[in-house]
Amino acid sequence: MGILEVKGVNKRFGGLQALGDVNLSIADNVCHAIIGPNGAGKSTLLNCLVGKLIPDTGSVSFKGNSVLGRSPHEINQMGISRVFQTPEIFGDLSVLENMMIPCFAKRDGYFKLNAISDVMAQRDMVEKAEHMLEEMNMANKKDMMASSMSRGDKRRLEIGMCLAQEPSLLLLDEPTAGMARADTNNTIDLLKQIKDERDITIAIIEHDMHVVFSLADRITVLAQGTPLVEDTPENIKGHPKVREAYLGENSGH
Amino acid sequence: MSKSNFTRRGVLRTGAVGGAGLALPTIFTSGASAFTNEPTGGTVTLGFNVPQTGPYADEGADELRAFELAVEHLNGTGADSGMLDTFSSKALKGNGILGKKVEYVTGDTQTKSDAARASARSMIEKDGAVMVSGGSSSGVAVAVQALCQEAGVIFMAGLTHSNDTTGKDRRANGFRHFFNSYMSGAALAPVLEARYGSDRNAYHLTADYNWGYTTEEAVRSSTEAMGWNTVNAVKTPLTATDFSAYITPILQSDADVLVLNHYGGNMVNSLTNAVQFGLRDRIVNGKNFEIVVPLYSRLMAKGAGANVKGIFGSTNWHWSLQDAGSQAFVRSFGTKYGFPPSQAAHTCYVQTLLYADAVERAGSFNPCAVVEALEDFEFDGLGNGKTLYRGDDHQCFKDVLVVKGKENPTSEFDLLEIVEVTPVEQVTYAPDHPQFAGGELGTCNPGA
Amino acid sequence: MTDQTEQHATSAAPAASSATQSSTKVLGLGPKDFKLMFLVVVLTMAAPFLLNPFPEGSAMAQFNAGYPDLMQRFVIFGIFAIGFNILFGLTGYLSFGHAAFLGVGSYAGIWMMKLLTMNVIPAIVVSVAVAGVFALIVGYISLRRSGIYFSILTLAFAQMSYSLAYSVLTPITGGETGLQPKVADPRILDGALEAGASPRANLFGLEMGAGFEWQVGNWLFTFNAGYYVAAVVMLVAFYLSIRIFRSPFGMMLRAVKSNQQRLSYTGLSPKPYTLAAFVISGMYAGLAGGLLVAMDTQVGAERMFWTASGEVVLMTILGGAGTLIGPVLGAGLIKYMENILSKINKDILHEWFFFLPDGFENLMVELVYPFIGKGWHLTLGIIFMLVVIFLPGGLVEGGQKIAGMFKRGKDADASKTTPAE
Amino acid sequence: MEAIILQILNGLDKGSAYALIAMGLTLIFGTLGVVNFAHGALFMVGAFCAVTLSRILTLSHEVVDPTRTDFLGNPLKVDVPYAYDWFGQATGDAIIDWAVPLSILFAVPVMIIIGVVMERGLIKHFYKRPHADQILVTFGLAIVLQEVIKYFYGANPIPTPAPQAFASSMDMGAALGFEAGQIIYPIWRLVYFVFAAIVIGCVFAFLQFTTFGMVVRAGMADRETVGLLGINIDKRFTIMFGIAAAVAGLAGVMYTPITSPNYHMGMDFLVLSFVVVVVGGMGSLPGAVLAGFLLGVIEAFASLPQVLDVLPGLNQIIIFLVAIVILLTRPRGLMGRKGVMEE
Repeated sequence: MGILEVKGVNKRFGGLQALGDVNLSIADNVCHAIIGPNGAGKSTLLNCLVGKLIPDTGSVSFKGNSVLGRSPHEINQMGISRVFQTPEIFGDLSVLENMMIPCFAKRDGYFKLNAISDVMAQRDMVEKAEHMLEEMNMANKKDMMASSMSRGDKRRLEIGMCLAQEPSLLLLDEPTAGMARADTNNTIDLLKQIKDERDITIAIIEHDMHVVFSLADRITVLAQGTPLVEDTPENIKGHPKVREAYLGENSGH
Repeated sequence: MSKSNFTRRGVLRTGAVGGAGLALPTIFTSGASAFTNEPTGGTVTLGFNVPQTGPYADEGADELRAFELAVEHLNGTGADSGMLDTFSSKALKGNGILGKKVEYVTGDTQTKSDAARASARSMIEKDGAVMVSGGSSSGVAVAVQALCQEAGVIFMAGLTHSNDTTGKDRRANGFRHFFNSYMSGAALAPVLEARYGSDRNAYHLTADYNWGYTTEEAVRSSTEAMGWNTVNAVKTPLTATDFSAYITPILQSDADVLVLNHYGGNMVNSLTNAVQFGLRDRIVNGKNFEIVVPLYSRLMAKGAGANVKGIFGSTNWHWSLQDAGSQAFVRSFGTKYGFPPSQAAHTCYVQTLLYADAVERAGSFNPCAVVEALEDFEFDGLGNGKTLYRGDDHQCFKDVLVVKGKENPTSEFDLLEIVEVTPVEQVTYAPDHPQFAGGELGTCNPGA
Repeated sequence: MTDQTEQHATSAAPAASSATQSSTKVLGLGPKDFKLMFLVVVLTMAAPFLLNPFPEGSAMAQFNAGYPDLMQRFVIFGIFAIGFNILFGLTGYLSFGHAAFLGVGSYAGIWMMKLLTMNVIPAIVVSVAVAGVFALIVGYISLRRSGIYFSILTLAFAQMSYSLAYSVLTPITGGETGLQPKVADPRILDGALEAGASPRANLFGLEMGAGFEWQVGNWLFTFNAGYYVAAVVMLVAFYLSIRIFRSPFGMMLRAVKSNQQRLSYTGLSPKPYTLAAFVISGMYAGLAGGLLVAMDTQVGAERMFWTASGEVVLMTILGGAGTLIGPVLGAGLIKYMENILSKINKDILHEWFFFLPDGFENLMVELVYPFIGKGWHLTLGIIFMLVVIFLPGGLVEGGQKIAGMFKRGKDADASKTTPAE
Repeated sequence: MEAIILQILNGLDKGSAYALIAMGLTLIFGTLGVVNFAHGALFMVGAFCAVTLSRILTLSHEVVDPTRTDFLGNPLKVDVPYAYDWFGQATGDAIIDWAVPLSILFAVPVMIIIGVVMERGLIKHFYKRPHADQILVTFGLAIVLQEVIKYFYGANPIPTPAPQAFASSMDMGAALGFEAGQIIYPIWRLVYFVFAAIVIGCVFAFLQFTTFGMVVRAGMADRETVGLLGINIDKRFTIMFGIAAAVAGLAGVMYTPITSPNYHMGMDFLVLSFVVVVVGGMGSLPGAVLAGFLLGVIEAFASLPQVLDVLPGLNQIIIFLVAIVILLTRPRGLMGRKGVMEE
C-alpha cells in the first residue's frame, strides 16, 4: 500500500479523454517520476491529486484518506505540497515573509485571525523561516523582494516554502522547465539533497530525461491519458513500448 | 470648559480684532454674546447655500444672482432698490441691516443633504453667518433647517415644495416663503375641473421620494374631492431618465389624464416621453387625453422644449406678473443680468428681504426676536399680493399661480402663461391638516 | 526597494526584519511606525492651529480649514479611508460599495439617538456592529467572485441599499429628507428635555458642539469637543491599522493580493482572510458613519450613492493605496477641496486681485473663476489626473520624492564641500 | 399581450443604448485592457455634438421687432438664424429640423479625433499601470469633460427634438393585427433601435471580415503574440479606441431626442453600462450586447404597475438584483473569458 493511491481515475474535457482509467501507487519514501509526451495527461493527473480538478470517476487517496472533493488548501494541510512549473511565490513579499507563511500555515491551520501581534515578534516563526532559508542557502536574500530574484532562486524559494510545511508528499511539476543548464543542475542537486536528508516522498513530472534519470527511483510512463508501464529507471530506458511512445519522438532532447 | 455650541466668529471678522487680544492670549467664553454669531462690528454676514454642482446647478446660479441683487438693494449699492420700493413694510432704508453693511458667503449644497449641512456649518462656524438661505430641494431644506435650529441661526428656505418642510419637519428657526404640494393641489383642482370636467380618470406617475409622495397625495386628494377617479399611481425612480416603460401601461388603462409628479430632469424627460408616445393625441372615453404637471419650473421646463405647450401646472411666481412688486424685481434683475428671474430667484430674493426687514423691525439679529417679528407678519408688494407668514408653521400663505405652457412663445423665457391666480383663501389649510401632521415647531433657539 | 528604511515609514513594504528585531518596541510598534504614529498624534492634536495658519480677516483666511465641521470631516473620512485601505490596499479587492456600510452605520447610529440616548457611545458602538453584520452578509456573497466581478457585486449591493433607502424604505430612513433627532423622540435612557431645548449629541454630558476659542493676535483657534472625540477615535483606528498591517493577518492579506494560488497550495484558505478584511473594513466604515452622526446629527441616503463609494476609492488611490498614511492624506485633500474651494466666489476673487489694475483684475478673475466655486469639480478632476500621471504612488510618493530631493540635496552639498575641506 | 409587446419594445430600445455603450467599453478593455471610466463622458460628449450642431445651424442675428416688447418692456429682439437668410425660411427650417441626424456626420469625425487624442495623449501611458490608476485617471478625465460641457452649456437639460417627420408616434397595433390605439410607439425610438442594430452589426462585421478586425481580435486574445508577429498592434488599438469613442458618441447623438441631454448624463449611464459589461462577461462583445438587451427588457418589465403592486420598489433595484443573480450563477457573466480582469 503506497502513500498515494490512484484508482480507476477518468477525466474528460468535452470530447477529449484526458485521463483514462489511471491506476497509480506511489510508495512511501521514494522518488517517483511520471513522464510522457505532451498531452499525455500528466498535468491533468497532477491537478486531480491536489484538488484543482475533480476526476469524473475513480478514487484518489492519500495515507488512506480520500482527497476527492476537498479544496486545495485542505489537501495541502493533509501533507501534500506542490511546486509549480513556473515558480509560484508571493512576489510582492520579502523572501523571509514568503518563508514565514508556510510556517504559519503549519502551525495555525488554514485560517487564524492573528491581527494584532507583530509578525516579527513571533520569534519561533521567524527563527523557523530563517533556519529554512539557511538550509536553502538563501539567508543573505531574506530582505529582498521575492519578485526581484532570479528564476533559479525563485524555484529554490518555492521548494523551501513547500518543505517548511514538512509535507509527506512533495509534487513537482516540471521543476526545471525553462531553466538554464546551471540552474537545472543546481535544482537537481537540491532535490537530491532533499531526497537523501529528509523523510519525504517525491512525485515528479518531468520532460527532461536528464533530470528524471538523475532523481527517480521509479518511473511511470503515461501516454494518451493511460499509464503505459511502471518500472525502475534502468528498465524504462530500454523498454520498447516507451521508446515507441515517447523516447522515439523525443530522442533529439 | 465653557459651552459655545457655535462660534461667534462674526465678532472677529467684523473688525473687533485689534490691540486688545494682541499681547496675551484671550480665552473667549460664551457669556459674551447673547446668540450665535452676534454681529458686533460694522457688518453682518449672511450665508447663501445653493446647488452649484449637480442637476440643479443652473437653478442654484439663478438663486445666487437673486441673493447678490438683494444684498445690493439692502446695502443701497445697486442701480435701483428693487422691491424695497414696493414692499409694504418700510423698515428697510437701503443702509444695510440695522445700519450694518450686509456681506455674504456662498456654498455648494450639491443637492445632497450631507454636503448642504457641511456647507451650512462652515458658514456658521467659520464665516459667522447669522442667517442661512437657499437650496433647491426639500431634502436639503429639511436637513439645513434642522441644523439651523440646533445652531441657533435663522433658516430662510429657498425652493422647497414638499409639505414636510413646514409639516412634519417644521422647525421654529426655519421659514418658508415658497408654496407647497398642498397648495398646488388645491389651486390646480378648480382650474382642472373647469377645463377638463369633473368626470376624469387620472393616472399618476410619481417620483419615488418624499416630495413626490406629498405632491401625489395633495393632487389626488384635491382632484378626487371634485369627482376625479385615480386609476393608478406608479412610483418612478429618481435616477430614471427614460420613462417609456412607465408610459406604455397608460395606453392599456382607461385613464384620460396623466399627472406627472416629477421635478427637474425627471419632469423634462417624463413629459417629453409622454408627448412622444402620442398621449396628447389620444382620445379616451370620448375625451382628449390631458397631461398635468403640478409643479412647474420655467428654468427646467425649457429642457422639455415645445412639449410643454398647453400643459397645466402651478408655480410660485412668474416674471410676467403685472403687479408693481414683480415688475420692480424683474426690472432690477433683467437690467443687471439680461434675462428675467426664475421663481427660485424670486423666492430667495424675497426671503432675504423678509429676513432683513424682520431684523430691522425687531431691532435685533437675535433669532428669537426675528422669529417673533416674522410670525404672523402680513405684508404686500413682494410679488404675490397680500401674504401672511403664519406663526403656527412658518409657512407663507399667498395667492398661487396656475399656469400653462404657452402656445406661441416670443422668446426662450416666455414659456408659461398665467391662467389663473388662485386666491389665498382657496389654498389655506389648518396647521394640523393631516398632510402636515406629525411636526412640532418647538421654540426658537438663539444658540450661544 | 532602493531605500528600505525610508519606505518602511509609510508603506506596507516588509519590515526590515533585522532592524526591527534589534530595536525595542514602543506600544508594540517598531521605531519607524512609532515615529509615524507620533507624528499623526501631534498633527491631529494640533490641527486647530495647523489648519488655521492665516489670520482672521485676511484675504487668505478663506483657506483656513480649522473650523469644527471640516476638522471633524477630515478625521472621520480619514477613518473611512483607513478602513477601505485595509481591504483594498492589502488584499487588492476593490470594493465599489463601501459607502453602503457607512450609510448603514449612520442609520443605526441615528436610531440609537432617537430611541435610546443622545450619548454618542451607544450610537457609535451599534453603528460598528450593524455595519459589521451587513458587511459580513455582503462580503460572504461578493467574495465568491474576484476582480471586477467582485467590484460590481459590491456596487450592486450598495446601489440597491441607496435606492431602497431613498424610496420604499422612507419610513425607516426618512428617504429624501433623511433623519434628524426630534424633540418628540422617545429616547428612553435620557431624561425629558428642558422646555425649548433641542436634543444634542453628547459624551456623558459633554456636548459635541461644545468647545472654546482662543485668540492670539489676529488668529482665532477653535477647540471643539466633537473634533477631539473623533480625533481620538481616529488615532485608535489608525493605531489598529498599523498593528493589522504588521501582523501575521496583514501579511496573509498581502499574500492574498500577491498570489492566491500559492496561498491555497500552502494550506491557507484565502476566503476567510479576505472576508475578515472585508468585515473589518466594513466596521471601519460603520465607525465613520456612526461618528458622522455623532458630530452632525442627521443622515441622508445620498451618503450611500455610488459616487460616495467612488470617493473613498479615489481618496485611497490619491493618497497612496497600501500605505499607512496615504488614505488619510487623500481623504483630507478631497474634503478640503470640496469644502474650501467650493466656497470661493467671484467677490472673494475680486478682493484677492484688488491690487491689480482694473483690467488685469478682471482678467485674473475671469481666468481663475472657472476653477473655483461652482467649478471646484473641474479642479478636482484635474488634480486626480495630475496626481495619477506624475505620482503613480499617490501623495505619499510625492512626499517621498520631496524628502528624497532634500536628502539628495544634502548629500550633494556634502560631496561638494567634503573634498574642499 | 399588447402590454407585453410594448414592454419588449421599450426594453429593446433602452437595451440598444446600453448595448452600444457597453460594446464600446468592451472594445476598450478587450483590446487595450483599460478600464475606461470616461466612457460615459464620451456618450455625453456625443450628445452634445448634436446640441452643438443645432446651435451652429441656428446661429442668428438679432432683428428688432417694434410691434412686440420683451420682458423689460423694450422692443423685442427676434433672433433670425443665418440659415433663413441663406436658404430661405422653408429650407432653413428643414435644415434646422434635421439637426440631429445631420449631427451623425458631424459627430463621427469629432468623436474619432477625441478618442485618438485621448488614447495617444493619456490612455497609452496607462496600459501597464494597475487598474486602480486607470480608474482614477479616466474618472478625473470624465469630470473634466463634463465640467467643460457644463461651463459652456449649463446644467439644465437642453431640448434637441427629432425631425418633425420622426417626432410623432406610430400606431403599430393595426399592422400587427391588434386593436388600433393599443400599440402606439414613437417613430424615433424605432429609428434608434434600427440604428443601434446597424451600428452593432457594422462593428461585428468589421471585426469579423476585415484583416484589420482579425488582427484586433487576435490582439484581444493574446496581445504579446500578435506583437511578436511584427504587426504594429498599438496603432490598430489607437484606431480601435477611436472607433469605440465614435460608437459611444453616436449612441449619444441619437439618444438626444429621447431624453434631453445634460452634462451629467454620462455619469448616469456609466454605472449601468459597467454593470451591463460585467454581466455580459468581461472581454466578450456578444456578451455585452446580449446583456444590454437582456437588462433593458427585464428593467422594462419590472416597471409594470402590476409588478410594482406586488413588489414595490423592484424597479429601483432590478438591474442590480439581476446582475447579482447572474454573477453568482455564472462566474464570468454571460459570456466572459477566463482570466480577464479577475485579479
